[in-house]
Amino acid sequence: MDVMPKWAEVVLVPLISLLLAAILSALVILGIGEDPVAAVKLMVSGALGSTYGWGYTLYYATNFMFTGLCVAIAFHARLFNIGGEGQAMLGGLGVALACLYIPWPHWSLALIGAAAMAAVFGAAWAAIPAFLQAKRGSHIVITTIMFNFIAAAVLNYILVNMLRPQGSMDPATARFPDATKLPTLHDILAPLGIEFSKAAPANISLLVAVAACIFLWVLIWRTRLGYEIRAYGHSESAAKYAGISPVKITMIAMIISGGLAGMMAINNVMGEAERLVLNATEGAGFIGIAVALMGRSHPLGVFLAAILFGFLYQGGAELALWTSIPRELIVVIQALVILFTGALDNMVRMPLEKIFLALRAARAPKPERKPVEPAE
Amino acid sequence: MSTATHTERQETAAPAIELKGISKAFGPVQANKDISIRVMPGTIHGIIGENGAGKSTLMSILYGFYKADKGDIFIAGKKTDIPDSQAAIAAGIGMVFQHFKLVENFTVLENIILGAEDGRLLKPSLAKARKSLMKLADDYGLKVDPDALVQDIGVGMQQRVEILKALYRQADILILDEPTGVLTPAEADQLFRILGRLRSEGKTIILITHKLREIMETTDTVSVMRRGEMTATVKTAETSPAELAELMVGRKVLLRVDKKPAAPGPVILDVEGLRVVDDKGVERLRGIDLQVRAGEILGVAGVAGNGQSELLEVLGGYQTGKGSVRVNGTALDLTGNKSDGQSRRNHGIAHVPEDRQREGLIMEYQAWENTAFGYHKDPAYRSGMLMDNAAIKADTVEKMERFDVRPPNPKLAAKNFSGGNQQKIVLAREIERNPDLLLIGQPTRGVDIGAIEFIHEQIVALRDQGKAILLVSVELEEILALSDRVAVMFDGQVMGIRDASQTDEKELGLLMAGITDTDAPHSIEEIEDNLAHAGGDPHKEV
Amino acid sequence: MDYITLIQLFDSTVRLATPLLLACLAGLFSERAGIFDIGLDGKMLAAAFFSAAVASLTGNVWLGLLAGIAASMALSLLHGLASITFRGNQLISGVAINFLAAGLTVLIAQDWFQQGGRTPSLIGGARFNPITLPFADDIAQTPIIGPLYAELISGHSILVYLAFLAVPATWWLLYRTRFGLRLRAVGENPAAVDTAGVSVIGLRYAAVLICGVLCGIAGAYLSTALQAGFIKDMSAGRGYIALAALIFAKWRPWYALWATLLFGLFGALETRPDVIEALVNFKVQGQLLAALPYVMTVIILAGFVGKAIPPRAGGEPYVKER
Amino acid sequence: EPALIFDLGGKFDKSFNEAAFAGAQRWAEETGESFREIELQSEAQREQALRRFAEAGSNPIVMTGFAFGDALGQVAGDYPDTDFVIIDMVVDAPNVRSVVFNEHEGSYLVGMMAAMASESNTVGFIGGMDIPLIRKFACGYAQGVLAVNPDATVISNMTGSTPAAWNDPVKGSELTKAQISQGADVVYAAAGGTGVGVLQTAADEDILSIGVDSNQNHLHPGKVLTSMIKRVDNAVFDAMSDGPGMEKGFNVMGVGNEGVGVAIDEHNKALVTAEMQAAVDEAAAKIADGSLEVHDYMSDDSCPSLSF
Ligand SMILES: Nc1ncnc2c1ncn2[C@@H]1O[C@H](COP(=O)(O)OP(=O)(O)OP(=O)(O)O)[C@@H](O)[C@H]1O
Ligand SMILES: Nc1ncnc2c1ncn2[C@@H]1O[C@H](COP(=O)(O)OP(=O)(O)OP(=O)(O)O)[C@@H](O)[C@H]1O
Ligand SMILES: [Mg+2]
Ligand SMILES: [Mg+2]
Repeated sequence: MDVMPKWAEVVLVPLISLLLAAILSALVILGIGEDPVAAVKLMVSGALGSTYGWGYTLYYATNFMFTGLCVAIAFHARLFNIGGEGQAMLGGLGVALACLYIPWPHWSLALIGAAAMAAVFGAAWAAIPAFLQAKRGSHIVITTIMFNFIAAAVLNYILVNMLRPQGSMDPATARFPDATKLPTLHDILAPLGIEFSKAAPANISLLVAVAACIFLWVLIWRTRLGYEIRAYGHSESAAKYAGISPVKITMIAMIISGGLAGMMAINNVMGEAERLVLNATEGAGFIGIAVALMGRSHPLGVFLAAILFGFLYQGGAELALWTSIPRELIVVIQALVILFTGALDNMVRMPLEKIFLALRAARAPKPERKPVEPAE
Repeated sequence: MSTATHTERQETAAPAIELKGISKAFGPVQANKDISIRVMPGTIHGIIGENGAGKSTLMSILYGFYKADKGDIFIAGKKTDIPDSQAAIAAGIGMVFQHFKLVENFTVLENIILGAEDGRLLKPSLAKARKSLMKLADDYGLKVDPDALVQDIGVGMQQRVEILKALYRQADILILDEPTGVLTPAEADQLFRILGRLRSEGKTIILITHKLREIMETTDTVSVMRRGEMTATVKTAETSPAELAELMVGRKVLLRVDKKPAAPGPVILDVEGLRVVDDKGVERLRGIDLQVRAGEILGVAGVAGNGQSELLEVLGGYQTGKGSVRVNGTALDLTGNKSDGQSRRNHGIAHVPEDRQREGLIMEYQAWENTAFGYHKDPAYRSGMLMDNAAIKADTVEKMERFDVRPPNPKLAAKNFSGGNQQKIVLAREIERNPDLLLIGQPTRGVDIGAIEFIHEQIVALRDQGKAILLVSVELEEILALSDRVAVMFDGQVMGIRDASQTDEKELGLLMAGITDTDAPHSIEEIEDNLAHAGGDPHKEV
Repeated sequence: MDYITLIQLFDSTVRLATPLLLACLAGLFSERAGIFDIGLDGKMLAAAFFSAAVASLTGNVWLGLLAGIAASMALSLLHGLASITFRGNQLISGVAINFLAAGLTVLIAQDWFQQGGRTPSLIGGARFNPITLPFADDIAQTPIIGPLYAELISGHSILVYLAFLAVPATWWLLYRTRFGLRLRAVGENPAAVDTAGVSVIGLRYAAVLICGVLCGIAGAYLSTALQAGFIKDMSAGRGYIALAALIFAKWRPWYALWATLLFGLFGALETRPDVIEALVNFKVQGQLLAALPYVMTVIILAGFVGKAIPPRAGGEPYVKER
Repeated sequence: EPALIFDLGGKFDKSFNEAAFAGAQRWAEETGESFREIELQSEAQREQALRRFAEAGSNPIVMTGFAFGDALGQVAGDYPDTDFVIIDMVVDAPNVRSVVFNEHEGSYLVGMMAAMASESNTVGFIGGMDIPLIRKFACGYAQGVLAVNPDATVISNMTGSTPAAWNDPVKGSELTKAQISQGADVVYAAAGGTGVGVLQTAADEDILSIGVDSNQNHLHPGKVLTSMIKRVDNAVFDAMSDGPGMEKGFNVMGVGNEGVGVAIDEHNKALVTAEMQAAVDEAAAKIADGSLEVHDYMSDDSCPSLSF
């Protein structure tokens, strides 16, 4: 039985939480002697005020959608996959191999091929911890942390010793061939007569990410597999009763999870950098945890949280460009947003619930209503 | 506890407890509405009411677990503020909750002293508690092993620990919330002997139960609650079960199962030499042979932990076993990859598990999602690659109506239904599948009498349609009321199979203790000893 | 590998294990009380900064230590506020704390010292210096036990001894005192504690604050004992490794010691490719070497450590009324 | 108004970003003018920052780090009227000035000093991450050591393979101690913030250390043998001073034109013997006139004196 109407829960609570985060951020900005109003203006106009800003915001959001979905699907099976970072790194390797060694005739085929490779590599990297958890009882949180470090070492080795073009200073692969160049939002929207900034890196991967959100929503809420994954996540004992195999669900959920993390690489590696560089993931795997938690593991929530983080990244970049505010301030703002919307949400919800209860009582003067059917 | 204190109290004759105008709401749910009640010292006061009537809430308020929105509490005539359990304990109140509040991986002794330690160091506290425990054990016959881990002892023992906890804190007022829901008849009898003992010492006891027989046999007065309100308080001697049932449910209730003699058909389930070894390597089933025919109910009786759960699990497909199990003549896979719940369902087996909250339902799932649970691969629930949620919801609405699930809202999460209605959701799901064989464990545990009546009717109706039913229950009364034949399990084996009409509680009770020569006389000690040495893992059945 | 090398290796193990051990015990207190804490890293980082900053400003490392502990406890309180009082998601709160510490330390450092997010180098009394235990110099030449005592046991900063003493102290507190009994109970079944008349909230706050104290010491150890000042992100993910060690240790104090020593040993081995090469008889490639501690952890976890069962009420806020 | 873009390490990386910042500040102080700057947070911002500054009219735009090579290659053509200066990388475009440093030459010189200062004939090298640039440092260093003492041992370690490797002074300390226990008595750190730990521990343990990029001799006077200075500050200062319309092309900053070299000042004067000074001067002269060629790891991805 809900105390609050759904709109209050879905809109009001996050909004007030964001507001609180903003107020505290403003205080921090004041604290380091800058003007918070100007800073917010700059962030908003820089991130959302132009197609250019949107192009960057959406580019970052695309990364976070993939990693957020990665964490979310695992959460549904009650698995805490901290390994999105490593899985995304391996996904990058998959994309690089696909783009460098297969002569693609057209970007669309390249996208499909590279996405498949990325997913396979990411999934493989998640499958090992999944297997160890399912069969050996190794705690997935530790193994995925360890696999992040191992992935970094593997990638470092491969980039420095194998894929780096001879004589190149950069521990990165060669540039991918032109045939693998993905259309940017500018290219996609131009035929529709929409002017979109040419410079921004947001590309067709955004659509793939949105498709992944929808795919995941369908998977989780509309398919038997999703039903089984959620059931397992809620209650392992009940899942066993229903004939749902814990090993199977653990493996499948983690493989999908790793595959999604891996697919992030089509955005940052194939779409933006067009080559694989060291540390291409830049912590997006960890941001994915925050995104999934804030989005309550719901694909729509992940989508919105990813956009919010994309906004913070791009807004923060604009701040860094035009003011002398240090980049660490952005980290602090992110922390406050995560804290207020994700962990201190009850601080907002509890008083709101009281208000709504009081309103309800006022509206129904006779509280003689039959109690709603009780729980045990 | 000096005798002077309670004689004094009896002389003053103030109620041991008086509640005045207690109200409590959980969000929009009004769990208690303006409740007043008096309980006299040295009496046992029963409280009955349907699931969700607010009994546990009221007692939790008295114990300081919840805070009342309104109302006053008087202890021994004095207005007492009980903001938390500490205050309740200080006021001499002890409570045994419906769901035990024990730390499973602590020892009995540690659980007893938790919160009632003397001083900052454990050692002296433990030594002192050990001594008092011995004394309490002697005084009341409450024997427990102080060094056993709570997770390793049976529910009966766990309950003893809870009672000892209260006595150790020198409680004068003891609240027991559905104490017998998980006890065997023998254990229940013992509990009531102890309660009688405590009453004779002047302690006041409040007993919540769904079992009218217990009310009639043990209480002095009884109060009835309905939908958050106290509807009546009567002297037990001046009432009858039928009257109480009516007060509770608001209509006449049939207290006996009304069934025709069975007309057994061919053998549906044929179990031969079934063995199960658990994860720890303990043999839980040691060669079970039994048969269930179409159109009959085979009741499986036994003290919790003697293999009944494993029997259901292996038949239900989520425990591996050795031996032979045939359903309609086809052998079931007991170990391989066809040994799972899905395959069992394909064989026409339906299963109402013993623990609806841990197994039968996903508590966070809505009713309609739970209706598909285990049958989510049914083609009827499918449209293309997706699940046909509309079809499932429609089906749920129908089932909810047929089984009188309240409220009939398919979008309400399972956890928001009362226990009885949760059980109805499971039953509806399994029975409506029209199975050849229905496995059913503890069908009425924690369910109020209105719902029990309904559930029993459904089970008998299914039998009358010619289905085979394997019923596992720790309630001998239920076993005897429903079954056509009764198999008694002890220590992983079937001690004997009796015709329900030819046996009684006494004979079954002895079989349950592993004693087959049921005609010879046996001492309580012998029975207890036997039970104690059975290789059961009673905890599993909690 | 000769004896002296072994001693050196273990010496390095002890140094590397110390911050992990402190953080691991910190996590142990918190998680044993039912509050998951992935914010160990952030607390360590904040403590590393504030201890170095205050030590540098006052010249007194003890004041620095106190400041570090205070900073870490402040973050603990924040975690408590979110996850105990407001029953928020403990994982999110931990993530937020890590971000907050990473950002704020540099911001404040820059504001106070203008040295690019660093504190000035600590000298003299602003640093914890190694302690030479009695007779260490006298018996250093004695074979076997001489080097053992003089090199391995003697010559660490006081915080190292404190960390190692914290193990039996934690064990004693947890298993031999009333507080410990209640703390363990509240992580397993808070309702049992509540109905026994003990405040769940009070216990959990106490646990979280102890966690803060220990993380504070861990952070101070990094910046004022191992190093002579703070630089940004200097915790370098050690909080996460401590968390892994905690699970590895199955939430038990003595196991925590062995687990962190093992991680320390892996770390020490990584700095000694020569030793590894002598053992395996071929040259170990650099990145493989870097991955070694993690690979070893996975192997040990999969091969030798059974299922780790966390405190049953862990991660869930205690809610009486829905 | 010129602009300066720092690499991901951030402007206070105790390394070349910091040196670049120092150069820009010196320019600002001397001219009284100001410059724009940004510390990147992500790879995607490279191109973004370049374009934004170019569009905002910043000129010249200076960037530090080889990682900008790719982005600048994309961007330079779009802003023909803007001058770009890239440090540590060569980008072939008409409006780009590429400044590269012969770190191997400077490292060679400090390697010579290390070998001469060492009494144990064992010296160490501690790098941040195992990337080609760091191998270039290590390789030059090892050549210098072996040139003075062919029997010397060079121990080389890398800190790690995640970005944390550049900011882990604790690990730096531990590596230093490990090298000391293997006999090293001079260590050379090319590891950003990790190097802080290396120099600190060397000072604590009473051995010598060698700083990198900027002059770090003052950090532990009398304990830092020298620093391999890489005059990124000069490169930035020059670029800003030259301003728009500067000379483009390929600038190699080596020992010959004082782009790299050893730092000798009051803090380490006592450590540098006349013999050392003479040897270094001689080698520097030979490198400058081409008679001594220090092998550059980048030329063939291999090192004759050290294996990785
Ligand atoms: N943010 C969220 N986090 C977790 N679960 C959610 C969230 N939003 C919705 N759900 C759950 O998702 C399931 C289905 O979601 P959906 O969006 O389909 O809602 P619905 O109103 O039930 O739609 P329909 O009636 O068409 O099935 C429900 O169990 C709902 O409780
Ligand atoms: N902690 C709680 N939060 C919210 N609602 C609650 C809580 N506890 C009980 N309720 C609601 O209060 C009402 C009364 O519940 P209570 O547990 O007191 O009933 P009961 O009479 O003990 O039922 P049963 O016979 O099933 O034990 C029910 O509607 C229940 O759903
Ligand atoms: Mg109940
Ligand atoms: Mg109840």
